[in-house]
Amino acid sequence: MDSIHDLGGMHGFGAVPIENEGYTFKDTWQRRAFGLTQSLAGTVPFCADMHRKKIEQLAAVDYLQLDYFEKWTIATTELMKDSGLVNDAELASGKKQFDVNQERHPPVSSVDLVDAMKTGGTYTFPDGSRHPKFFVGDQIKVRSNCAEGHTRVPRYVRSKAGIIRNIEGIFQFADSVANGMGPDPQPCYLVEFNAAEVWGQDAEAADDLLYLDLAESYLEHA
Amino acid sequence: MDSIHDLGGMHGFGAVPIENEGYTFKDTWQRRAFGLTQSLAGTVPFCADMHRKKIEQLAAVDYLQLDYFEKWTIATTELMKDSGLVNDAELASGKKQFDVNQERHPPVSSVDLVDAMKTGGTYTFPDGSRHPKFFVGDQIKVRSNCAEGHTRVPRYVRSKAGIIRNIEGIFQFADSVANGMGPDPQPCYLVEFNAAEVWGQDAEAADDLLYLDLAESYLEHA
Amino acid sequence: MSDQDNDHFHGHVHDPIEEGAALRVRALEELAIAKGLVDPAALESVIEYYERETGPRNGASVVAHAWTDPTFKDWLLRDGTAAIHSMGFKGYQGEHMRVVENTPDVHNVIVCTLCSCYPWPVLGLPPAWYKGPAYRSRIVREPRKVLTEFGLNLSKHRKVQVWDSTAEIRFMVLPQRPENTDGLNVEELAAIVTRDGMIGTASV
Amino acid sequence: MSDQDNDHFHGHVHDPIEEGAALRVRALEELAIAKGLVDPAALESVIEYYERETGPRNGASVVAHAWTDPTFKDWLLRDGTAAIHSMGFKGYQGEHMRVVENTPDVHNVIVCTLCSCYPWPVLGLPPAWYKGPAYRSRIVREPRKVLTEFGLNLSKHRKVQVWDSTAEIRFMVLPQRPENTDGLNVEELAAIVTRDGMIGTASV
Repeated sequence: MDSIHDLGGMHGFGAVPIENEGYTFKDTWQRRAFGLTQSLAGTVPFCADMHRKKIEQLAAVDYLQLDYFEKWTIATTELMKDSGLVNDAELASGKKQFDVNQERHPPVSSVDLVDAMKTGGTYTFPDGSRHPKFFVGDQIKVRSNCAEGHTRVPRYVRSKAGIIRNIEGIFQFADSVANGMGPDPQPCYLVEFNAAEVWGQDAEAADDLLYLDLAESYLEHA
Repeated sequence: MDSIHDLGGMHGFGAVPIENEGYTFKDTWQRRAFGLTQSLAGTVPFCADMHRKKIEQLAAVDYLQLDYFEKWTIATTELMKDSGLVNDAELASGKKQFDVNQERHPPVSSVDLVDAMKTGGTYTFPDGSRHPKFFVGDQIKVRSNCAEGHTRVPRYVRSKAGIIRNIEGIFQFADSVANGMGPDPQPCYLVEFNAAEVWGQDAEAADDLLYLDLAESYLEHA
Repeated sequence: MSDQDNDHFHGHVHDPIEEGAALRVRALEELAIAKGLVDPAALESVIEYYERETGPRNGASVVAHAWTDPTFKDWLLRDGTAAIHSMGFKGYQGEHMRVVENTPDVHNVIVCTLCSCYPWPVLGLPPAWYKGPAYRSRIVREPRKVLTEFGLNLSKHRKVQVWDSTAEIRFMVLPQRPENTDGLNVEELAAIVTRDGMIGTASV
Repeated sequence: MSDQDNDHFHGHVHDPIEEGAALRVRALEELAIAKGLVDPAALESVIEYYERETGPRNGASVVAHAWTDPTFKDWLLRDGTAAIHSMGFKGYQGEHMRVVENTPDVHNVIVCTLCSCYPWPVLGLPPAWYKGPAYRSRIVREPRKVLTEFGLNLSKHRKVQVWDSTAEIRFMVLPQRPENTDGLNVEELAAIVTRDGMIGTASV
């Protein structure tokens, strides 16, 4: 989705607010918003790419103005609405209007939740489950298309030439999992781009390098 | 400048508000804002590309939220401030604090202003004053760089291949005039792009075409 | 005239955002006049000029002329600037014109993705939607879908050509002359041509 | 615990925008608890886990280990995932790690232009600027200028490598060990490593 979240290379956002924004949580509600999303992920359930997709679908002015953790909370809320777990009237009033099936949406205990965080997600499939189309050293070009849904190929490398530097393994495909269409496992490649290829004659230093991990579906032979 | 004004191809802005936004001026202040900018252009003076540049420099949230004619007025105000004709204190209070040199910034009469509108601007230079680097039928590629200032090459054709369909003439170069650096006259070309080249496999119809007029500085041989 | 305008000014302000914008415009206008930078009469004249002497009726008369005069049509498509100027429609944002013809095989539509360039002498000032992010972002990427929303369902056999006004040349669409208009004269033909037909978001 | 949190909640709200966000979060939390979807104790536990058991001190100990143990350093650069997991730092957003080494010839810096991916087990949760539009837009296009604003003036002979976290692999920078640190032990070395050093916006 070519929306405002794809910020790489854009002009006009000013200086990095280093001094005053070293914090992670500025206020208690941000802290709780973080915990709430983590607590609900297994229960609803949703994965990170589904959550990112909801954030990307915010109107550009909201994306740029809302607090990071408010955006997280909106995304979580939208996913809960999609699963039929809350409705707009409840959200407006703050009062529960209907019960949900806890067997289908079981709450996660403290122990299980912290264990899940310590374990992490599973994104990979056995090597060899998909034969890579590209090899280390191959020249590739990033495809010019952009899915209207969630995707993980930034606009600034689209149509650009790069070199495969590593086959990272066989991973789930973000575009597919974000749409609830299953993992569509495929090789993910570490791709190296020259600054001059990406930014042209305006590159700060022509030989500087950019590295991105890109799914096979995003790439074609140069 | 890769900022939010360069909207071509972006996702997420919803349906075109056809029904309710057929108007040009919804309110009197918009009408007067339009007239004010036209009345001041010769006096300050400024040209269209300088005015566009000021609009492009608005913060993205302002660009997306402010009324079109409010943005025009902000741009005109900024150009007047740059020329020393108004200051922030005057703008805040609405009260004049200093006089300006009317010989250097003469107001334009009704007759002269309407005549100027009927005559239009002069953007061209004699054919032959610059030898075109490309010819009709040439395959070109749009350069990948993007000036941090005003420029008139949209992001969606950058790094894309196209075909020269016409030499439009020798025109002033927007990037240069917007910076007050003079016309830098150069050929402008009508360039044809295939939808499949620009949007890849997601193009609505691969053979649909896009036409843009692009200055020679934006192009290189394919 | 200034008093009357001030009355207008006060009569139409509704919400706080618009009020802020209106105040901003008014403050600049008053300062510009106080400093002698703007002649209030000139300000009114230029607005009236655009409201009275430009607008889609100009473009419609160009289209009707082309529909009824093959020699003019040929000239219009070959040298839009000269042909349009010959009818008296010239000036700012119309100095360089290219007219693109809709045919059974090709549909054209115009946009300015970077701002809101538009051929003022023949079409007047652009409608709000033409200047907004939805039209500007989408018409280059999914023109068929956008045109459907405008009520224009194009056959997949018809090629769509999108003209993005990135330099000093302004575009205008020459719509197809509808069937069953043989009996109409130039004025009657001009009356059926719409602004959107010349933008390319309507068939005529 | 819930009462105490409610006190916190009321104690820190300042402006209307934040108040709106805080109310939104609170409404969702109360609904989720009322519906039995969230165990309030679990919510608190997961926050505490991140605050207490993750954070840049973990990454700093990895760096200090690499500075003092060439075999570990070699392993860390070859298989960051296994080497980091061997020190007990694993879990969500740290399942797949790549550690990139700063040298006299190369400076590395990490970003996530599309959202805010960050190696939580070794660095904790990211600072606000890492998630904001200025850093994300600029570090890929003008890394040297951005790094200068962070106080890091790189020689033009040093290559800058920017790592954009677009998939499931998370990056971490191994800073150069400063001069004159021969006398320091692993704990003392870990103490001089900063979060920004491991992002690449500081030298150490």
